[in-house]
Amino acid sequence: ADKLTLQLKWVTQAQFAGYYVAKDKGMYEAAGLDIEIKPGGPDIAPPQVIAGGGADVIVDWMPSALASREKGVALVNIAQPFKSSGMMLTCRKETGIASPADFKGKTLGVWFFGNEYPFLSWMSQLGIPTEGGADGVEVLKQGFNVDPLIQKQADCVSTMTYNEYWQVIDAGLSADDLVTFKYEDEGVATLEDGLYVLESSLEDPEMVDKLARFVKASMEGWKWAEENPDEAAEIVLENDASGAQTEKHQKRMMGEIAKLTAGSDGTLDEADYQRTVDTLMKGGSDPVITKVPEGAWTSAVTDKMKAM
Amino acid sequence: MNGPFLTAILFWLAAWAVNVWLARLKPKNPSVTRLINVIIPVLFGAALIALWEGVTRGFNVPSVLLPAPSMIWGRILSSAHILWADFQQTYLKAVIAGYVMGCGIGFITAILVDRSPFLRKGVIPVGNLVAALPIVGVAPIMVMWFGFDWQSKAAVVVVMTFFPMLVNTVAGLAATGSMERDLMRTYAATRWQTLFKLRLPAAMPFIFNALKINSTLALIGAIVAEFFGTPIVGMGFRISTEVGRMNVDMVWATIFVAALAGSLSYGLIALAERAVTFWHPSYRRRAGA
Amino acid sequence: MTSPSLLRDKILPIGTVVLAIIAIWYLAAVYLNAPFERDQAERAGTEISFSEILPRTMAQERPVLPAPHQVFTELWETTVEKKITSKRSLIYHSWITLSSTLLGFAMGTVLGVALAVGIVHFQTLDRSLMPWIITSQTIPILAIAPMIIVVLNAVGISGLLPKATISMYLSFFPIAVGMTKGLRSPEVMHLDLMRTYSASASQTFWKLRLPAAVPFLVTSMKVAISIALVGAIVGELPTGAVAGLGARLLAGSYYGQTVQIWSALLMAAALAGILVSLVDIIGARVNRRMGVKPA
Amino acid sequence: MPETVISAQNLDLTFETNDGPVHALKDITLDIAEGEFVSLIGPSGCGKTTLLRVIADLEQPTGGTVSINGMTPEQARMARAYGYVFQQAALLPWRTIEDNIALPLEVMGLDSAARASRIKSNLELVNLAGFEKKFPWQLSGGMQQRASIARALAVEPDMLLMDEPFGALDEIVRDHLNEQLLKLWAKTKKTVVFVTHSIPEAVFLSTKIVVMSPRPGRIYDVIDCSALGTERPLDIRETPEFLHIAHQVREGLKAGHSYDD
Amino acid sequence: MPETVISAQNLDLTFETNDGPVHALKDITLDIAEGEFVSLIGPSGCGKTTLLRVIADLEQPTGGTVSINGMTPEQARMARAYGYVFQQAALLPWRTIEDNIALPLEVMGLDSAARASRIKSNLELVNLAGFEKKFPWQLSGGMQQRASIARALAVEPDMLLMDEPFGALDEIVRDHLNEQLLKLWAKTKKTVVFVTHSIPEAVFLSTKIVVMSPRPGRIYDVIDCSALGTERPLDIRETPEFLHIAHQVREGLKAGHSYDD
Ligand SMILES: Nc1ncnc2c1ncn2[C@@H]1O[C@H](COP(=O)(O)OP(=O)(O)OP(=O)(O)O)[C@@H](O)[C@H]1O
Ligand SMILES: Nc1ncnc2c1ncn2[C@@H]1O[C@H](COP(=O)(O)OP(=O)(O)OP(=O)(O)O)[C@@H](O)[C@H]1O
Ligand SMILES: Cc1ncc(C[n+]2csc(CCO)c2C)c(N)n1
Ligand SMILES: [Mg+2]
Ligand SMILES: [Mg+2]
Repeated sequence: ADKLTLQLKWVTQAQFAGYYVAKDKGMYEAAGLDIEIKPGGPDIAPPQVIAGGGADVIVDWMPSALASREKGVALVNIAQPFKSSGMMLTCRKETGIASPADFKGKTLGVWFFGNEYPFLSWMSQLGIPTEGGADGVEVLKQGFNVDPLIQKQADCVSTMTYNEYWQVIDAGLSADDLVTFKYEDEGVATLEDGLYVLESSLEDPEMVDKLARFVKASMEGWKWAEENPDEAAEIVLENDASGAQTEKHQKRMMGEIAKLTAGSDGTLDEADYQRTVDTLMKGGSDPVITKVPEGAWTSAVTDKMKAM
Repeated sequence: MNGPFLTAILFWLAAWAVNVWLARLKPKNPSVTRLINVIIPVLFGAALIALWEGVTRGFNVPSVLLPAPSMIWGRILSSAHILWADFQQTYLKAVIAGYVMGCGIGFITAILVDRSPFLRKGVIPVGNLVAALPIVGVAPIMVMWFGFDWQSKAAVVVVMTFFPMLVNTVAGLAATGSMERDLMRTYAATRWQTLFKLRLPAAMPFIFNALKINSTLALIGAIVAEFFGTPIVGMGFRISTEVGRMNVDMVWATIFVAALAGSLSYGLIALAERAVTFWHPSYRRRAGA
Repeated sequence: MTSPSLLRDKILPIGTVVLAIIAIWYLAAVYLNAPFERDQAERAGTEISFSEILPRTMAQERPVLPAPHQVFTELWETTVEKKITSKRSLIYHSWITLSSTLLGFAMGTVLGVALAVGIVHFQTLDRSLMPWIITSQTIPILAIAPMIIVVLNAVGISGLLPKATISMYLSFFPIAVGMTKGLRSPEVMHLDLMRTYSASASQTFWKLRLPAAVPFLVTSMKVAISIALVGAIVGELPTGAVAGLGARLLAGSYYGQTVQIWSALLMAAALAGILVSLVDIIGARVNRRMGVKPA
Repeated sequence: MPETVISAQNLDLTFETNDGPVHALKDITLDIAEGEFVSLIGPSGCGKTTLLRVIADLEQPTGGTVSINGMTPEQARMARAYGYVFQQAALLPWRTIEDNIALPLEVMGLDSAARASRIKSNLELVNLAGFEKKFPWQLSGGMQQRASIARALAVEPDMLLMDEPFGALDEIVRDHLNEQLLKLWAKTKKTVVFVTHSIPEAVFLSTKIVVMSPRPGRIYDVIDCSALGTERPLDIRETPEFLHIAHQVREGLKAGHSYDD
Repeated sequence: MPETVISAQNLDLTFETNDGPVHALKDITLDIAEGEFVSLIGPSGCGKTTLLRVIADLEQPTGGTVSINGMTPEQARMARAYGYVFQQAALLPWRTIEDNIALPLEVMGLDSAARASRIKSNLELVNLAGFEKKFPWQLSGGMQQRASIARALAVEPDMLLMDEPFGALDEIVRDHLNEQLLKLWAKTKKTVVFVTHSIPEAVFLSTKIVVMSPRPGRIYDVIDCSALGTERPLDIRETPEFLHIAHQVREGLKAGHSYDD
């Protein structure tokens, strides 16, 4: 079997169910592949791992991937299992925030480590400075969880529809106590979990073939997971070496993830790509990417996949 | 073969040879000795940096993995204001406050505990536990308790530096010779008098050990703690953010600042140590030795 | 002269301190968890009395500070009631962390002692290396840990060793500093004595410097082993945080599971306690063998 | 009749060591009256230091009792009843010579002017003027010993316990200090317990010489020297009375010794 | 004519201290022939120890030269030409008495059987048999000093440098060890340099006595004792020759002293 290493963006959870399912249900095996899945973590920058030769394929968000590309890591999107964005800003209602215009003077929790680009783009489109002050917003680097909101240290925190939002709910706040702003709804959505490889690997037709089989099998995994969310969550739990994930949470997460992967056969929609690039370029004085990326995505792999 | 790399290796070998030669010199003039003492580590460092530059250039190491020193230096110059703000946040606030409190609490605990064998037997083992509370677990809790700003980082530093000070002070207080202790007994000296006039001075080499270890530990602690939530300034914040942004040169620029600050504070403590424990045999080398 | 007694020298004092801590812990738990209950009540529009708050603060699902019994229950469930091969067993995770701690500590001790020996014996090393050893410690390891892991991975080293390397990186320093001091601590008179024998450097080392350094070494090792544990846990984050106490802490933190965080924390602390005590016991043995006059 | 200040009754002391007990003192009964100058003499290792340490409450006897001015040794120690000169100099390495002498004075709470004058006079007494600012390791062995004597004298105690204070000194300095000590004793009526190896020194200084014999340390003989009077110029050492007592002491020492030659 | 083994020419040594230089040795010129027994005597702090240390390559003179058997002190030290007894016992606290004596033998690479026999015979010589397994702090001051003498003798060097080795010993033991040392010296024709404060001891043991005077330490007088012959029973100390030499030494000492009484 052909070996490939996949570096995930984050710890083992239903966000990556498709890959675990494909591995567990023998889809990779059937495609003649031997896939090693490396979980990520708070300190793992997938572009760095791939640049160092630690992985063949990585899961990353497009803003981070494009930014890395500008920094000299020639990442190319070969497939896009996530059709829509799950990112949002969740605020306590009692802070009086009802629309993005109310952000001024508030404290917002944001993820960094390459995940801050969508937020920064959004703020610069709104024309709100992020350096604090009465007219700006106070930004906190939020840790791994939603505690800042619960402890009232922040007025809003970043959440994913499939994960952190439910942690807020589990913490005892009800949906009525909260106001959410989905990036998708605000028109600033950027593409999330895509599959990226280094440009150089695309020069080798054999590698492209391998990747095509990989994407095909992965998408089969995703579709299976969409149809069997509970079983998929079980598979994720089995693969979680930390033993810390709970069944309830993963099943719920799988349900939400299925909404994001719905409608994707792995191919990247050029319009989505364009919207992401535009959003990122609109970053005002300090845009995430400074020039229109060239060759940052390819349909070679998905084309080959469909030809199989 | 590999030009830059070979040049670097040659430079490194030459520098090493010069260093060996310099170290053998025994100049009569003390100021020459002092000069040599500065030159040697500098030369060693220069050699190291040359090797680094040679390797990164010679083997085309991607800059997202390891940028060349020249590139890092460029970044230091162009981002000095950011580095300064980060330094203020992390070092001047969190590290110093945490270090002073952590060492202070460790020291005072050692003194208090020293008064009662019962407490000593009880507190020391429990102190061990506190020491090993992993920063990964403590940092988020501290953020929860003390907020996002530097106070929570200082708290993490307190937890990290407390134990080395406790252990070393306790060991140092036990290091007094029995004859000297008898001497104080013959004076019917009070506990405090014996402590201040005999046992603490005798414990100083150990206490300075802890101060030295803690000076670097505190910096690491504060930086790591910033991975778990901070306002958007600080050395740890910079490092984690810029790694994610693939600005590895900025990461190394921050590391450079950390190393500089750490080395300077270590050097200061070492100077103080020399001044306070001048009597210790380790400083009482004979000229010929 | 009284003979040592387990009850008087260990159980009673430690027990007293632990009880005191638990008492403070309960008070803190009530204090820190109460605001959330009041908040809940306020949102629900009801009044809540202190006697109602009290029991609730000790049974929250995501307390700011879990009550001791919550943590101990969790500890019990994840150690005794789980098979040790289970991924939900804290013993399993402790073992993973312990193995890289021990390996890292061993490597760190060897490296630290080796450096100290070099520094004490070779002037070139003393003057050129020491400043850079110090510098190395001021490099925030967590920052470059991912790069270390990536590089080690690239040359085919994975598994225990990368984590142990990080643990070594942190733990060699106290050993190097303490050992350097210790190796330099022999009385001038004793060094002179060895000189009159024209003892070789290695003889002076084994017969004088090393024994004189033992109190420093033992103290440093106590500090180093607890730092090694911290290092191993820190090292688990960039290695993918798949298993081990660090992974538990991270996952606990990620999901806001304070009870899980605290039980992993306590487990780590217990582990450290055991390790430090081991070093202590060995140190006391050595001391007795070396005929140190009891205080 | 002067009062008894030190009274030891049936003292016994056994050290426990890694390879069995060492019986250091056996059945020591000794009374020392106020203003007496008592020398302890005996073979090396016979228990002189140990006896002195028991009196000073630095060692607990395993049997028997000691009382000092009717107090326990501990009470006497707490009342700072004595000054002690150790067999080794026991100077603190981080203090200069003057600061070492200041140490007990600081403990007693003397103000700095009082300290300075006592330091000065006692340093002069032991002929160390000019070495105030030196550290102990910069002094020769004999100078260190003199510094430690100055330190004990500076306390101006009623009772002096001295463990071979003049062992490392040359004859001239020793004679000088012997005279000074005698003068001080005559003037202040201190009670002195003095360990020495020198028979002439013991005879010259003492009102009473206690000869000990070793393992286990017992009192072999107590020799009265009051016959020599209280005025003792150095040349008293050539008088027949002196030589007679010295001979007596020597015989006692020999008898207690394990060498037969 | 025996060869010169130790030759010091115009030795000068100044210590730098925190409050100015201390001139410890000044213009010392001294030759010691093979098989000689030379005693250094002089007031406390006059530089005896320093001179011995210079010979032993433990201190570097700031002026002048020393040669030992035609070698530099360093070469002599490296060749293990001498055994040294320090003024303090300098026993390693973590080694038992026998292991302390074994230390130089281990360094020299002797096998354990050879070590055991030397330890045994030398412990017996200093009358410490039975204390093999004790640690230094379990010994009295005099016993520690004897252990350190046994350690130096166990090396069986051609040259012995001894710094007040018998200072803490009682007269009987001291006499005994004096005799033993003299016997050893006569038998093995060692060269001995011996620091002492006791005039009779110096006269009894030496072929030559060097009287030093203090600050800066100079040689005041060199007194030849060969008149006493090589056979010296203890009672030689009552002979007029002996008393005459002793008187000469005492006068020299007094002259060099700063006390006038
Ligand atoms: N702390 C101790 N532990 C065990 N044995 C000890 C201890 N202190 C002294 N001894 C033993 O007690 C005996 C008496 O010792 P002490 O020091 O009183 O002798 P001393 O008469 O002062 O001899 P010296 O004239 O040599 O100083 C010795 O045999 C010694 O070995
Ligand atoms: N390391 C040192 N630093 C500074 N001064 C020193 C040092 N060692 C000795 N001295 C000084 O040198 C002088 C000679 O000291 P030395 O030890 O040789 O005397 P000594 O003749 O052996 O005296 P003693 O009979 O008291 O042992 C003394 O005045 C002493 O203060
Ligand atoms: C330090 C830190 N950095 C980034 C993220 C964000 N993040 C990485 S993967 C992912 C998907 C959803 O779980 C999210 C939100 C975080 N949580 N903590
Ligand atoms: Mg004694
Ligand atoms: Mg001397």
